Amino acid sequence: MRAAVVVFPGSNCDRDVIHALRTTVSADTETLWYESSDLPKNIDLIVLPGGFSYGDYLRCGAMAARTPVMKAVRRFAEKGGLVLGICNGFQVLTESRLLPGAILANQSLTFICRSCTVRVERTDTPFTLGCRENQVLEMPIAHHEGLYFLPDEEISRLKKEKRVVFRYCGPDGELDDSHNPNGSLDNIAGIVNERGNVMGLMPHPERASEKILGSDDGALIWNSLHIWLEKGGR
Amino acid sequence: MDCKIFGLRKEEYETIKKQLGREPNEAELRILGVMWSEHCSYKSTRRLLRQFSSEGKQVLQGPGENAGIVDIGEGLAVAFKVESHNHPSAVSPYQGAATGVGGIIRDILAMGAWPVACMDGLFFGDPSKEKTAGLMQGVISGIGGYGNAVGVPTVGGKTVFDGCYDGNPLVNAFCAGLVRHDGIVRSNTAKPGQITVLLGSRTGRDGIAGAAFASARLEEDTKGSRPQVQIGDPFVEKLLIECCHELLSKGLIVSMQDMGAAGITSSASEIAAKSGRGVLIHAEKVPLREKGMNAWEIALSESQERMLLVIEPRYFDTVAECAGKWQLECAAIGEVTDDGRFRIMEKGKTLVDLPAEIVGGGCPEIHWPSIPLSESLTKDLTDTVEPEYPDEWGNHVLDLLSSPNLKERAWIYEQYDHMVQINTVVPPGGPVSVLRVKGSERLLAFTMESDPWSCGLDPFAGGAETFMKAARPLYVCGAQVLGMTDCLNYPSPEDPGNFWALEESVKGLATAASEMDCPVVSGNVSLYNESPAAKILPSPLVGLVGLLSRREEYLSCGSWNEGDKLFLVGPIKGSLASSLSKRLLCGLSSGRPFVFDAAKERSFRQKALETAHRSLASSGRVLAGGGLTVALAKECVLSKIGAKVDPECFMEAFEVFFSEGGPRALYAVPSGKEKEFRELWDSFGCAFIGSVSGERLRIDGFLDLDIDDLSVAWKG
Amino acid sequence: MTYTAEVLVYLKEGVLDTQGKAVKQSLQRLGFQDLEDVRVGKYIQLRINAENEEAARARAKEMCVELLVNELIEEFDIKVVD
Amino acid sequence: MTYTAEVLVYLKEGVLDTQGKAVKQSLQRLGFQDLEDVRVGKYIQLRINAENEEAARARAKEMCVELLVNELIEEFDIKVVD
Ligand SMILES: Nc1ncnc2c1ncn2[C@@H]1O[C@H](COP(=O)(O)OP(=O)(O)O)[C@@H](O)[C@H]1O
Ligand SMILES: [Mg+2]
Repeated sequence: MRAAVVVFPGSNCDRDVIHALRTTVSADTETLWYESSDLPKNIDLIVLPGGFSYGDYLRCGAMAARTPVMKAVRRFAEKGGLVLGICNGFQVLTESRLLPGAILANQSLTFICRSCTVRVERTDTPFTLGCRENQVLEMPIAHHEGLYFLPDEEISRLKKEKRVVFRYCGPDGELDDSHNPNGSLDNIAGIVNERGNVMGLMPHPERASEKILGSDDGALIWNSLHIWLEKGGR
Repeated sequence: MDCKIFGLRKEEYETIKKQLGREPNEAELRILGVMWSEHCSYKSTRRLLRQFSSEGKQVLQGPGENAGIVDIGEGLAVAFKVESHNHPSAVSPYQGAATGVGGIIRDILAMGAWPVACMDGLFFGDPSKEKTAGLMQGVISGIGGYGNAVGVPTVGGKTVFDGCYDGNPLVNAFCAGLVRHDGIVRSNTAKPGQITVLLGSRTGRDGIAGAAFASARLEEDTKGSRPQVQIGDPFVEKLLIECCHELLSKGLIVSMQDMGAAGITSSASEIAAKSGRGVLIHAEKVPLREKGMNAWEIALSESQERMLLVIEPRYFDTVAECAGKWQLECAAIGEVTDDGRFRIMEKGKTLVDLPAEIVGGGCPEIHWPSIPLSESLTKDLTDTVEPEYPDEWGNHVLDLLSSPNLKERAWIYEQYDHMVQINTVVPPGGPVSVLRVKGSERLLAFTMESDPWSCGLDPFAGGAETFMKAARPLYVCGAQVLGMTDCLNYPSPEDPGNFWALEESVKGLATAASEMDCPVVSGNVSLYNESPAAKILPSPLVGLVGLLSRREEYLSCGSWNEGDKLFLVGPIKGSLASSLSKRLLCGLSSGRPFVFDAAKERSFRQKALETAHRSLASSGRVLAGGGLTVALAKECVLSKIGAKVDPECFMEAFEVFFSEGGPRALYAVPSGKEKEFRELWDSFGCAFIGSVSGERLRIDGFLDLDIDDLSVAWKG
Repeated sequence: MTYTAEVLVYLKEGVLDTQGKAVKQSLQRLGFQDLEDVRVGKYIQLRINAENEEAARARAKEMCVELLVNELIEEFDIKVVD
Repeated sequence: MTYTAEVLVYLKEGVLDTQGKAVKQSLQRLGFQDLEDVRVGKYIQLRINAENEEAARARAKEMCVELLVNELIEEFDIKVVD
């Protein structure tokens, strides 16, 4: 697998994602500077990492979404390339309209950093094909803005099209308010675009990719991508 | 000349005149007023700080630089330090705390290290007061707001509540960074011909005379204190870290300094003095944010997110290009000279011309009178007031667990990103926080502790116990203690009783640290923590860095298994004097705190390390606040299993179960390891107290509590 | 000439204003019982070089659409002064 | 009667506007070269039950001083409409 991890000013999980990609699936990984409008050749995956691009000023992800690299990312996605936005990366994806919706401040209005459990809602995406249906994964969250929002009509469409890939849940997969850390609509933790090649995810798989960090469930996502690409992207 | 308005004492002013051989001009006076303030000059405490030993073969850098550095093997080292940001946080909780974090991170950066972990020591007043609640929220979100954005995990800390901090909150920020031995940057390497470069944000009027502000009592009306408020920009700090490391990796930096208190003045004069050189600053070359700033304002501005670099002139363009890439301001503002002077010129006119070494080091020490607080103290120490023991132990334990000083801190550390950089192996929540070092088997362990109540009763014993409180959990988890940093938080040294407590507690700290072979490599002093309403207890805070050579050496806590045998090692009793239990029951501390016994502590260290390294226990926890019962309760809750404890062997049960201090720990030992464990500890004191089983914590004849109730009391 | 455009950005009706709600509760706890509702938004001041007021307004609007406002959740008003 | 008080909160002159600085750079990169300066503040809408406009304004001011504004670094303006 050849992966590129975008670095915006203020990104702070770029090195973590690179470490996870290299150690779990030996991906050939490089960084991609936010000002470049061209992509390296033969890239399979682009990751928009977590952090505080542009200090999270104005709206999270807003300024990063309007940088030159995002034009290239859009073209890449339109051609079917795999794009994963984690945390701030998810916010960048919604701000750049590669994914629907907006991400608002947590209901608690505080930053929340802790381990969470999420349920896999779909296993037919490149990001989850190594998971079992309804499998519960343990991955940490760390954000101040993580409440996924869409107007009513659109949320029902999103659900109908089965675009929700991860939901916050209890340890046994229960979906209820008490296991929704940030007030996200419908416990949404991760979604894909129509075509299924662009995913936004609030929890951090790179923080749960090694046993020594408490969980290696996040490695399932890197492994899924690896398998998908090995199979020729189908 | 009224030198007071510049913060100088009469005799200091005379010294300046003598050293200069002339009258200083206004700009010079303002600069010396700040540089000779308590905060920058340590004039009241320099003598005391000499008691700290920084000896140790692991020490690569002792006190005197921006941070101390200890060797962790494999060519790697850890730079660490703690700083106070007490006064700014009192006035502007969010910004004060945030800029405290920013400042300590830049200190670590200045050593050439990559910041990998922060901790925060917080001291608040009565939490039921509306004012405290607001302040607390501001401080905690400030620390999180900065640390989270800048991408350095906050992996632990200490939170203390006591009425004495009403109006005088304390905010101490700790940072540690990793650096290769050959990447360490020092400030004594500048040579004539090299230039000084200002990197980072533009300079504004913020924080002018902040250091002087930190060296005075807080006045009732802080509304007028606007100039002291600095606004932090973690976004720029993140860019600054990236940019400095890019420059370091290309070998472009000779020396660097962060701009903390007293801004350009302190950073430039420090490089000059340490290198035995001089420095010349051209005020008009400093990129400004505001119009009409005069030279001394520029020289003393504490605008955040700036670094001063010393580089070879031929590299300037490369440095500027890198700065541009990271969207940072970059300007050559002066040069290193060989005249030993600190000079500021503006458009060719010399405004300041002082010997570099008197700027930072010229202030004469002050020896404040010191008088033992004999009266009140002996009264307290000999006071034998026995608390009224509760009939219902169970409720007392629940009260302890839910009291502000013991209650779980998740509501704080979950507001901090404690995982970014993916090194956090043991997150905050337990007595030690543990980080891995990527590419190595080694693990770093951190603790932060303070015990103002013991220090208030018997400052020497309290100082020693403060150190031990931080050290023992490291021993129990299996970590060697590599080094210490400290923040000495006290009220005004001008009161002889206060000064005596300061002296004694520093002696206690220094004694314990050196007896336990722990070098003190960095630290900070914050005096004058008093307001018209109250003065703080002596509140020294200790941060320790420990090392484990392999994952297998680590012994966790909260990891009981069904059938484990429980042992209390060490003296059966600690002291109730300043215990939380006594404070809760009597509303005060009184009596004699635990007396430091070096031989005993060393023996404890050796046995605790062996217990961990030989995996003789499934769980170990030092007895801290709340004593044995609270340790049992926390272990039950975390292990999600109960225990049956039989205190038959104990006389004076209350003291045994609630006293604090001393080399005492609770271990859970699997039955297969019992024999070895006993053999190791028997000579030290090792009492079998019960076993792990069921879903309740039961102490026969005293209490019987459901784990869920314990959990709700502690965490709810 | 330099014009000042004052932009008010606020959440659309129907988008949960968590911050406004929290501020309202805090104020009511402080004794402001006469407070019925709070909405929290942004106030952005733009200093724009333009030929005339109309041109400045047009540019401010472009800035809103391109960056300052997320029209899925927010609305805005522009006022130009000089 | 219910009045609406519109409160604008902005940073004092001389206080670093971290957010405004980042937004300005971003807009300029997007091609808005005619932009000279950006300041970002808060816009707070208060719906207050009061006898008259003056009373509403007075209450809004109290709320600003007690909670909404940090007078060390911020200033505010109140406009009351109904
Ligand atoms: N201000 C704080 N910031 C981050 N973590 C904190 C803070 N205060 C306490 N903690 C964490 O909470 C836990 C409890 O600390 P403490 O009260 O010292 O109890 P103990 O060390 O006995 O477990 C520790 O893990 C500590 O690191
Ligand atoms: Mg502790």
